[in-house]
Amino acid sequence: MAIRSVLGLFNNEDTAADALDALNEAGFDQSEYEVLTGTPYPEGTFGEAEPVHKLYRFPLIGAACGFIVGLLLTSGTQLAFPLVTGGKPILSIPPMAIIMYEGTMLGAILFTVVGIIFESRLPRLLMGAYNTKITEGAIGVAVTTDETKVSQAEDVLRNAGAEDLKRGWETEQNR
Amino acid sequence: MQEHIQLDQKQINDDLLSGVLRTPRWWLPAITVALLVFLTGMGAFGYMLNKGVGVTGLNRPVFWGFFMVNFVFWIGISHAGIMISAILRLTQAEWRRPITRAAEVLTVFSLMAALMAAPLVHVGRPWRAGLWVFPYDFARGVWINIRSPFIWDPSAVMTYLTASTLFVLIALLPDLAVIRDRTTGRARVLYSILCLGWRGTPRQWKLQAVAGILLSALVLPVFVSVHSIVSWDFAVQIGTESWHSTIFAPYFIIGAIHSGVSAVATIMVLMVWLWNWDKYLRPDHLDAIGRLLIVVATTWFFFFFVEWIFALYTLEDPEIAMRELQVLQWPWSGLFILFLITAFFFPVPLWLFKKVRRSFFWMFVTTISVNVGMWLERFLIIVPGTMRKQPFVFDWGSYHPSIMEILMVAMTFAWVVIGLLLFARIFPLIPLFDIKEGMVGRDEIKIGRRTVPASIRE
Amino acid sequence: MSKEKEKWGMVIDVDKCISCQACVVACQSENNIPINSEDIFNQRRAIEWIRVERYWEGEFPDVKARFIPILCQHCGEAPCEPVCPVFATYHNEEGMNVQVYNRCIGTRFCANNCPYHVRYFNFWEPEWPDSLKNQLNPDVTVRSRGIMEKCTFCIQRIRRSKIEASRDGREEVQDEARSINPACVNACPTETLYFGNFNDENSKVSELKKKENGDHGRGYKLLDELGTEPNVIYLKKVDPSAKEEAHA
Amino acid sequence: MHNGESQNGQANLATPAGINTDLLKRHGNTGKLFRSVLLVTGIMFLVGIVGIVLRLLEDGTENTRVWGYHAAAFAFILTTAQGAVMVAIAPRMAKAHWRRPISRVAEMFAVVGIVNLLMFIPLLSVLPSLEDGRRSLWFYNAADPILSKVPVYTPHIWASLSLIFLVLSGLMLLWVSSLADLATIRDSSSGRKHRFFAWLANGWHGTSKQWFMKYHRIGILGAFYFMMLIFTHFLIATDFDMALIPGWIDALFPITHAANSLQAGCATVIIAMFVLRRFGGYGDWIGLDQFWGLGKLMFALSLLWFWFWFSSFIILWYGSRPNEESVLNLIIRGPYQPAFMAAFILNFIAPLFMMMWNPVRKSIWGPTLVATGILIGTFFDRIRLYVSAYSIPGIGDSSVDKHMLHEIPQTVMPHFIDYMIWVGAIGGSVFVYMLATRIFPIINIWEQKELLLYKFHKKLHRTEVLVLGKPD
Repeated sequence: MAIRSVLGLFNNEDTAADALDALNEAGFDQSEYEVLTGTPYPEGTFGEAEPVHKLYRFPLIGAACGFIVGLLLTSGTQLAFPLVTGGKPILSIPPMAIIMYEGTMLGAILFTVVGIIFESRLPRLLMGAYNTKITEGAIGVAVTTDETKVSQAEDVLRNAGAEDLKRGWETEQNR
Repeated sequence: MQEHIQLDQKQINDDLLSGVLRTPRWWLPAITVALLVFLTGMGAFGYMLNKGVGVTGLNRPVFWGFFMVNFVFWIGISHAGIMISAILRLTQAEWRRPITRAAEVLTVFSLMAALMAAPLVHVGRPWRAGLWVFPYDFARGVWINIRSPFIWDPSAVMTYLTASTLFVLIALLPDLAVIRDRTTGRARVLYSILCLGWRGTPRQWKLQAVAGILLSALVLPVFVSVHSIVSWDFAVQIGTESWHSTIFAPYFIIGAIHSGVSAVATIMVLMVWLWNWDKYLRPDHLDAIGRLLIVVATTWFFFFFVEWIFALYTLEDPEIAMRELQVLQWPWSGLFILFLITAFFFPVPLWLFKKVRRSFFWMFVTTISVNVGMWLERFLIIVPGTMRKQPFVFDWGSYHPSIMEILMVAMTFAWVVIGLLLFARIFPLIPLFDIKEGMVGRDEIKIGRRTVPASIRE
Repeated sequence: MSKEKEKWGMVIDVDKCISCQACVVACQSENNIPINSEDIFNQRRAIEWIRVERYWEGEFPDVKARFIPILCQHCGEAPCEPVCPVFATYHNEEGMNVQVYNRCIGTRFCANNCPYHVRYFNFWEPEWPDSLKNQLNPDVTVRSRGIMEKCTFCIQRIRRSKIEASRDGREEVQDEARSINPACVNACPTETLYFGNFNDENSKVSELKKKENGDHGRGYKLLDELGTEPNVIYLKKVDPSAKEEAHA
Repeated sequence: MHNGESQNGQANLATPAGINTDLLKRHGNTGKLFRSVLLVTGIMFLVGIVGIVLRLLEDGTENTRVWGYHAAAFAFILTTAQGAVMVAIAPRMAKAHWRRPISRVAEMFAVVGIVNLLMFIPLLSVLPSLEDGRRSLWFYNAADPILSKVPVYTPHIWASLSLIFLVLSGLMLLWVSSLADLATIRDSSSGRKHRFFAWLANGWHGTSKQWFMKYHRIGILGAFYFMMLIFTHFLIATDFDMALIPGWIDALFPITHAANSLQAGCATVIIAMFVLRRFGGYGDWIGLDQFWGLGKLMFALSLLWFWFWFSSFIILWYGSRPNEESVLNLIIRGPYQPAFMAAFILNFIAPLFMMMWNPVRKSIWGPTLVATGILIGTFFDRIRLYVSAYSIPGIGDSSVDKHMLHEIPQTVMPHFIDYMIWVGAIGGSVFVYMLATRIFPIINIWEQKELLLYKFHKKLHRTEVLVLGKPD
């Protein structure tokens, strides 16, 4: 079944919150609607579901990868070319520690950035219903649902006091 | 922070995107001048490629000169961004909001300038500088020597550059969406791609906040390691007088913060003067940064003092001769006095006055002065150290830079200016969403007749 | 560490040096060192792998000159080696500190970290007058600009002697013609310089080391307190009349 | 974020009067446990004093070797208890609200300084004068016409002065910051107690001028304490430790010594907090927030521990000059390697791998466990540094080469007198601290009342948020 989205625009936080309540009452699942804002609000301002993320796993995996790469690079290069310099041991641990440290941090940071993008569900190829007024302070309530329930959602939003209603296409993955 | 102006989001968009959506009148002439300086420096570099390092003023005892000074200087400046945005983010200081991005961008471009100053123009065979570490010079059958501080350096600097660039880009996403919504045509397509389809859902905002804290926490240790490693380029050496000191790492770090935070204050003043963002960057912010600078400068001075005490602690002739040269012999004595005045004794007593801290003009003058002083500090560490008066007096030598060297140093400054100007033309230099968040999270407590500013914590 | 067969080194009897500069000239011509013109010298970019330092003591007429030839000390724990990012300088199994010109990129880190100050940088492309171009030693690389160079103990001579020995099927390098000696050693008229293998107990340098080390010997190492373990030993009788202050 | 959530959960604690009643009741009462611990630590203190007297009678002050453990005990108290006061100062300057219940807990450690001052006296006579030819901050050189004019007891004089000023400024800070609380006790008591606290409160009536002066005095004394702490560590670390090891030139060491003190200070306060919560019944006051906030600080300082140590180590390792090698062989690789490894693991590795997990950071037991480890690590670290330095034979003998340590001395094992001294140092510190809690309320009453002004919950549309005021 095709997935459609519809966006209602609200001018203040309270009506937007009311709209969310109304959607909830109308039997929409929490995964079917979301608030779009131009600025971060404290969590739960609109009574929306608290987002759950697993971002903290990414830097750990990244750090482990970076550490291993650093270890292999530093010990590997020294063992592959056992050239003596300045009487330092072939496996000089203090310099290895420095480079392994940088490798660990680089791995952690790269994975974190990937994690942020992944957990933010970006990049989003199809914008769906959107309104440029959101970045000017309006609050959007977007409902992403089956084609059959779209008009019902529109009604709920309109009754809650939406200024402007817009429809957009969605892909299955964006639901 | 007493004064507070509550603005709506449209107003914030209009104000802060003024440099992006329109070209300011001074912008083109400014970037042209910077470009000319840059190209002249590139010309000098070309000449040096053709003739050899002989065109600089470097000579046998003084193997490291202006380029190395400049490298350390830019690495130092680059410490501002993370210092301001990460530490202040982790301590939830409200006044960080308008300056984080400018500081981070300064980090990125000054790191690039540092890379330009050290591996590129510094080495004897710059065409092989790329093979230094990256990619590994495997064609010759030999890997790199990881025991060299010059390998620790690139690993740290590249990590820092990657991290700070990504840090800037991640925090740019919501603001790019704002620009996308304000533009049309090809620009809109470009910004749509750049913002990755940002919509502003609670999930995206939450990750933005977590990302800020997590990345700050991850970048901070890198930031500490970078300048430590740069200082170890010098401190591991036993062949050069006055460098072999264990205090170098913290001493360089705190010096870097001193010069870097000053550079951020300079940029803040310039942002107000050039883009008229006086509603966002107010005397309060300068006041806060001025107070921070007093602490940083004093700590730096303490480390400077300890470094000196322990240089004399050994009571060994070569060290004392070097220090004597540094402070008592012309022209080093003059430079030394100038350094002390510009880096500490001129700005810091002035910052003690609230009027100075809240004045755009005076903050501009004092922070520029700090950076003049900190540049001289690096010069006075690096050059007299290599002049090494003893123990082999046959190798006494002096150093003065050639015009080519000066041009190439100017080139790195021009590069940072170009970078900042281009960035400000394409992206907003003040984070819009951070300002908006500050407006939402702002509250006040009335206690009797007094209003105390408060902020909302979740 | 297992004991290698060879550990080349030098003994320099400073008491015999008359500062005739023969070693310097011999080195320049053996090792294709560019001509140090007056201009280059004034730029402080002269290259001399071995130099004779001269210190004056006292004021005229009560004046004394003291000399000391200084060349790469081929340190056992050379400070210059670990700082090179590209392994352009390392310690080879014959106990020598070698410089690989091809790898060098010219960071000049090694030169800064050499306490003896015997590493030289090619600030310019080396040039010779036409009349001298044919005297370049074919056994030695002509270095280009932008790289470091320094004394090699005339490694080309050691290599040649070894090749000759293996060609003739000999175990040991025979050295009647002193062909293994560096150019400076052969040129020295006063026998100030001795070259040889410290790991060979019968070599002249080992004998001298044995004789001169200890409480009553004249042997010492330059900047011994830095712990660089040089392979060059200096011999000098302590002069009771020496004054504290000396100047170049 | 849940700043300042857990304490004051009970309704009766949300009013100034409620705070007064609860805390004054706790201040007035002593439990059986309290009295028995006081007795035990008092006996420990006596044992320590006997130990010092025995040591003086038996060995005198000529031989430094036997005094190593005493010096380590002194440095341990300097590092932990006297560093703990900084926990009251630094977060107060950063205007962090979570510090409020623990600022007094931390400030009170200033009284332990008195014990340490006592321990310092024998050390003064053990330390040889500058004439022994060692290197010194004070640049004494018998051969030099100018430098020979330096008084040979300069280190002794300056170190004592700075230690005395440190203790005095700590006590002043404690007194000034508790003036308002002393007045509260004065107002709620009668008789001799009333007179005593009236005398201590020094005419505090809470006028706005008094409050203004109080804030300023706290600020100035705090800054002064910090500077004195750094300065004292600087002098003790160089003259009483580094200078005794020939060839040890480490410009960072005095600062490392001070930074270790900040870390160990955090650990000390965390343990004190845990004890108050577990055995003192202050669970309503000292909550997760305090452990979390201080735990993060301690975590950062643990990373700093490594950074400072590594910054020194890499330079000495890389330079590998004979004098540097011999120092590394003495204090890191050689006889004190086990002590070093213990310090390294407990002060850096364990905090890193435990505190990097948020569930551990944000708990009561996590920071406490790590803090215990840090205190043990610091104990080994001070033993490594001081016992090794004092074990160098020939200190005081002008024939010793001041440029290099030629022979690495054997590990010095503690004598039973050393155990007595250690027992006395720790027992005495706890004893004095516990006595002080009888005078000063251990939870800062006025700071708690102040918090009521700046913190409240507010409804924001569909959620409830915490509003925190930050006065300028």
